[in-house]
Amino acid sequence: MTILNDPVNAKLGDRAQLSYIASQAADARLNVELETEGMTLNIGPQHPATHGTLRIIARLDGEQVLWAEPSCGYMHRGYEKLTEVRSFPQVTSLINRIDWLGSFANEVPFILAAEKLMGVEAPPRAQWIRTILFELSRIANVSLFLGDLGVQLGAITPVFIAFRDREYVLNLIESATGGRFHPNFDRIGGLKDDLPAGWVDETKVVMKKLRNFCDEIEALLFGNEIFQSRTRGIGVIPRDVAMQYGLSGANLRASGVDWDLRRDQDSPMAWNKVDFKVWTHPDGDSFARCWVRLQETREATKIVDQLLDGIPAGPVMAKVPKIIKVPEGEAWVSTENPLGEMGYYVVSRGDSGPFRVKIRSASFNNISITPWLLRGVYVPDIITILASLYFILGDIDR
Amino acid sequence: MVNLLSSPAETAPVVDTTRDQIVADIRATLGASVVDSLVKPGDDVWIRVTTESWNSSMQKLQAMGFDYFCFLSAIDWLPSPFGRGEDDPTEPAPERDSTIRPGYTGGETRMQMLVRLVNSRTHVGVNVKADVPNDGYTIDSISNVFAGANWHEREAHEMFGIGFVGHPDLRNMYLPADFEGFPMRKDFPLLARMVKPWPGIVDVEPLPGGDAEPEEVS
Amino acid sequence: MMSVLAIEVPYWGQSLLRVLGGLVAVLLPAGTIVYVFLFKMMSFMQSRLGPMEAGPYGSMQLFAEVGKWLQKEDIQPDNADKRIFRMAPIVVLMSTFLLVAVVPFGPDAWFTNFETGVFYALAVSSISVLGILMAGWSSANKYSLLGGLRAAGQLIAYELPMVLAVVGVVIQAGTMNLQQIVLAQNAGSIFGSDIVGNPYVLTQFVGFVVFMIAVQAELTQAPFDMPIAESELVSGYMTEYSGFRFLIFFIGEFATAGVFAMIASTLFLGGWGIPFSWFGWTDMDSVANWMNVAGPLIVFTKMMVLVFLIMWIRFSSPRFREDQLQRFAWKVLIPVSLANIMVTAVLKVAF
Amino acid sequence: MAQIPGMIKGLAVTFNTMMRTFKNGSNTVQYPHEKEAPPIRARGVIALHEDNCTSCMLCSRSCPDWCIYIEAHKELAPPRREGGKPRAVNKLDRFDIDYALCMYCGICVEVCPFDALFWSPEYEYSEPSIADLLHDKSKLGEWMETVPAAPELEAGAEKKKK
Repeated sequence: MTILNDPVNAKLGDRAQLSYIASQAADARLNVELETEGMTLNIGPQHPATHGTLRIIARLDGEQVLWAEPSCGYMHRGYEKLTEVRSFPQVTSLINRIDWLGSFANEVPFILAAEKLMGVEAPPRAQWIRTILFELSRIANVSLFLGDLGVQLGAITPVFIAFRDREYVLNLIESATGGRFHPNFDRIGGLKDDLPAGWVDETKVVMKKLRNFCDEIEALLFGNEIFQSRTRGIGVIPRDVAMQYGLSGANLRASGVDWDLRRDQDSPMAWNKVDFKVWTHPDGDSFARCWVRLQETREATKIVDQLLDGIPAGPVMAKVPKIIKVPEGEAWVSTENPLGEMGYYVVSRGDSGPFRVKIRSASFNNISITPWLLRGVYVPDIITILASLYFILGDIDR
Repeated sequence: MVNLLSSPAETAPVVDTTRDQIVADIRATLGASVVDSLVKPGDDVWIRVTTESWNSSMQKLQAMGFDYFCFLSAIDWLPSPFGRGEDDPTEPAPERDSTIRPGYTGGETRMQMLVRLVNSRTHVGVNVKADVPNDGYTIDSISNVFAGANWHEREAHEMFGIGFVGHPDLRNMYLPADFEGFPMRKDFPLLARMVKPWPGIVDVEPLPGGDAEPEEVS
Repeated sequence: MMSVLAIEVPYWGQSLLRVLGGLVAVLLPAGTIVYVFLFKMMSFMQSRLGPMEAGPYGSMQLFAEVGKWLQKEDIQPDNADKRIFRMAPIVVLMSTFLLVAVVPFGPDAWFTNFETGVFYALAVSSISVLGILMAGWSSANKYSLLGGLRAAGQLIAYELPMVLAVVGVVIQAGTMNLQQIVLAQNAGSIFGSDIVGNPYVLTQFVGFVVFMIAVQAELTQAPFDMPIAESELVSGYMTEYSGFRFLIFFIGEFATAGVFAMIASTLFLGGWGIPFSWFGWTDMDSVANWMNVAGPLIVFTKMMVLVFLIMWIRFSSPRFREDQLQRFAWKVLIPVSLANIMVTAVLKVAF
Repeated sequence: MAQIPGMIKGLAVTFNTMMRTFKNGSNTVQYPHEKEAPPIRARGVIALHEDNCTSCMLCSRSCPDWCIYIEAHKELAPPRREGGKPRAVNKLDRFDIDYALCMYCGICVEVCPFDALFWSPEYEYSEPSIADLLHDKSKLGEWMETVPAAPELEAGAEKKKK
């Protein structure tokens, strides 16, 4: 069998995976002589489970996957190349299309990197509003994940509930920034504008609704026995494998790694001003990943609530020259985005535009584990695992 | 937060003992493999290792505790011969400086590898660079050290044309299999900026009979 | 000769009436179910209104949809086994029509009155599996094939608990004639009280639950919709169907839901009857003639209640995995229904 | 402690939602019949106040997508005061925005030094053909009517200087 080649030299994580495969294979392979030639199944590029155009080439034996490999690139837009012909202010309008569900969060690390190179620091009020909008985009992003999770597993109602309540968050983002999906609100040295009047009170109301949404999803989906049986023990990622593949965000924390860049990294953002819990789960399976995300959404609403109470007064824009030229240098900034660690390695040559931008997107690393993870699972588990890894196609292909 | 980066004079007094210690440790472990290193206090660490020791340095760094693989990429230090694609197609192409100037921690070659590893306990990362020889652009693969580097190396291979010795499966990741050229190299033109002239070239048409001849504007 | 509402009807008239009645009994519930549950209830459960444009409150939406499907191009894949491909939807719909033939709607309003009606119903319900398997195989599509195979495995696995659940009813009623089962429920009594008759949902509750779960699986409604499974197999065996052929599958799905709910209401909720004690009826002959008109409405009401249950579960639960479903059928449902049969048999002998 | 099975809880959620929709109406809007008002800042479409435009080309040059096309010529305008020399003013010939290319980033509105470009929340301007999305200055001028006044700012905000 291809999946069982070289079990002697397998690493620790591989052994865990092999034992998991063996336990699953035991049911399916009572009679070895009944084994037939496999079938290659192309899942995607147009497939409901790939939210976008990801293609997964799977070699099947019955319903069991012998090997599977994602094939990306159907949506590669070449952002790293495009940034090289754009000026720094123009880049933000581009990069908030990377992870289009949490777009504001995409702008922040790039702007922080540019600010770091320029030696500019945004005023505190701007940092607080940035953090609030960052967490709002996290809520908007992950709440859609929670709904979409239901669709992937066959429940149709959660996605509508998710869309209903995500709408409130999008309305908030829109009334503050002007853009529902692509705010382009972050500027080097601060924010484009201040919040409109009444926004803070409105946000507090919405945060209550979102907590209620989390409760509903928990009752509708996470408590459901079928959901649990579909996700528990499926797609187990041990800690050391997660580290090797550079998984980040909830995927890493679900493997028992207590690591959150919001807490564990010096950042000018306002996260160190609030009190929040970093949720982890020891299991590393699909359920753990989904559960961690659910808890993080709740936690994010609490972070927003705390931040709303303490927005300092003052300007939202530091003094920056009208024509922005970034001094020569290199900087790396990453933040804990909804999908995981998103970072930009910015190389500047003293021009108005960057010389090279390496976009380290979370989904690329998160999805790169799939060939390892999908061996030996069943076809429905492919969907479960992909859904629980949670990728946004724009974030893989960039 | 202290403003760290605006000028060398300001950064000088700031000392970052943690990162200095890290560099000292790395230099002790990797020995002669480290070509150069740079610490920006409170910010980040850069080290450059020799091309030959690329793979072994990664193994040693992983054993040192830098076990989280963040990303792998490459940098093409050649300045773009096309600028930002804002030239007037009717004018002769402007002369551009094409000297290769490396970034932090220096370098002798056009292409450089860039890997970021993070210590999962202290959450401090290092940026590791290595030169990619100009003849053939090949370097050792590190996918046997960090399994996650597999896809990143495939991406770097198709985008920069860097060969990775020992990579199990160096197929194209994004581009069609028969794509020619390496899009992320600076001398690969960005077609979107070539197919039509920049609208910003156009200027206000001067008065007839002014100093300048009214010129035809496309 | 048969008399309907005391009117003598010649044989050809009876046949015509039966054909028309069969069409109505299949299509009317299907349309109602689609509108009330699929369009409206699902939307309301998801905080939206559903179709609102076609007709008042979108009530004509189904006709609009049918019109749309009829206009669509009829696509048959090149590699498809065309004859089987064309036959499959009809086979599926056929099983629905065959099934409705045994459902009694009133003391005299029935299509056929088989002595072994239960047996017949369970037998013809499996014909739809054939249709689905044919559709899955002939489409020349890997997703369809997987869907068809899943459907076959699933429907066979759930046939058994369904049969076993019904056995309890048959033992209690002492007959396999559906008309007699209705009579036994409405004329019966529980512990001497005949206020509500003896609907078997009370005495055969375990059987009822098992039967409804099996029905859910037979209908391939969530949580047992693996053969269709939009997010995995796109649409399973229906992937390659379009236009009119898809419409037949679509109608078949909901018509079968209706018919199964009718059978379930006949077996467990007293069918067309109301407790006979309310009107002092004692047996079939004493039932008033107006029950031939009221009966269909009563069956319809009970059917709607059961379909509501089916759809409610469908809209709120994720789907099983195929192996979990098989495990559930063989390790839970079948032992439970066997135990139910034993207990029923013991009690039947004891009382 | 006997727990309620998770499935029953899930059924309760959908049932409660259904009853809430019955009672309070849906969360959706029946679009062509009723319309939601977009927020004041919503970036719907870019409107042009032609009189303010000096054809300085800043917007065109800072557009990341190269979707603004400006053509202008200089013209002699009558002098501002009696007896003065005639002034040379820039007269706008063409101001087109290709909304098929525009990605609604708002950089042009921001860089405009003379307040000639504004965001309008208007969103109903879809066209059956992609070429029809290239709107000229008269069309952009029509949208000026829909431009709302800037919203009040939240407490603690610094007043804008201009």
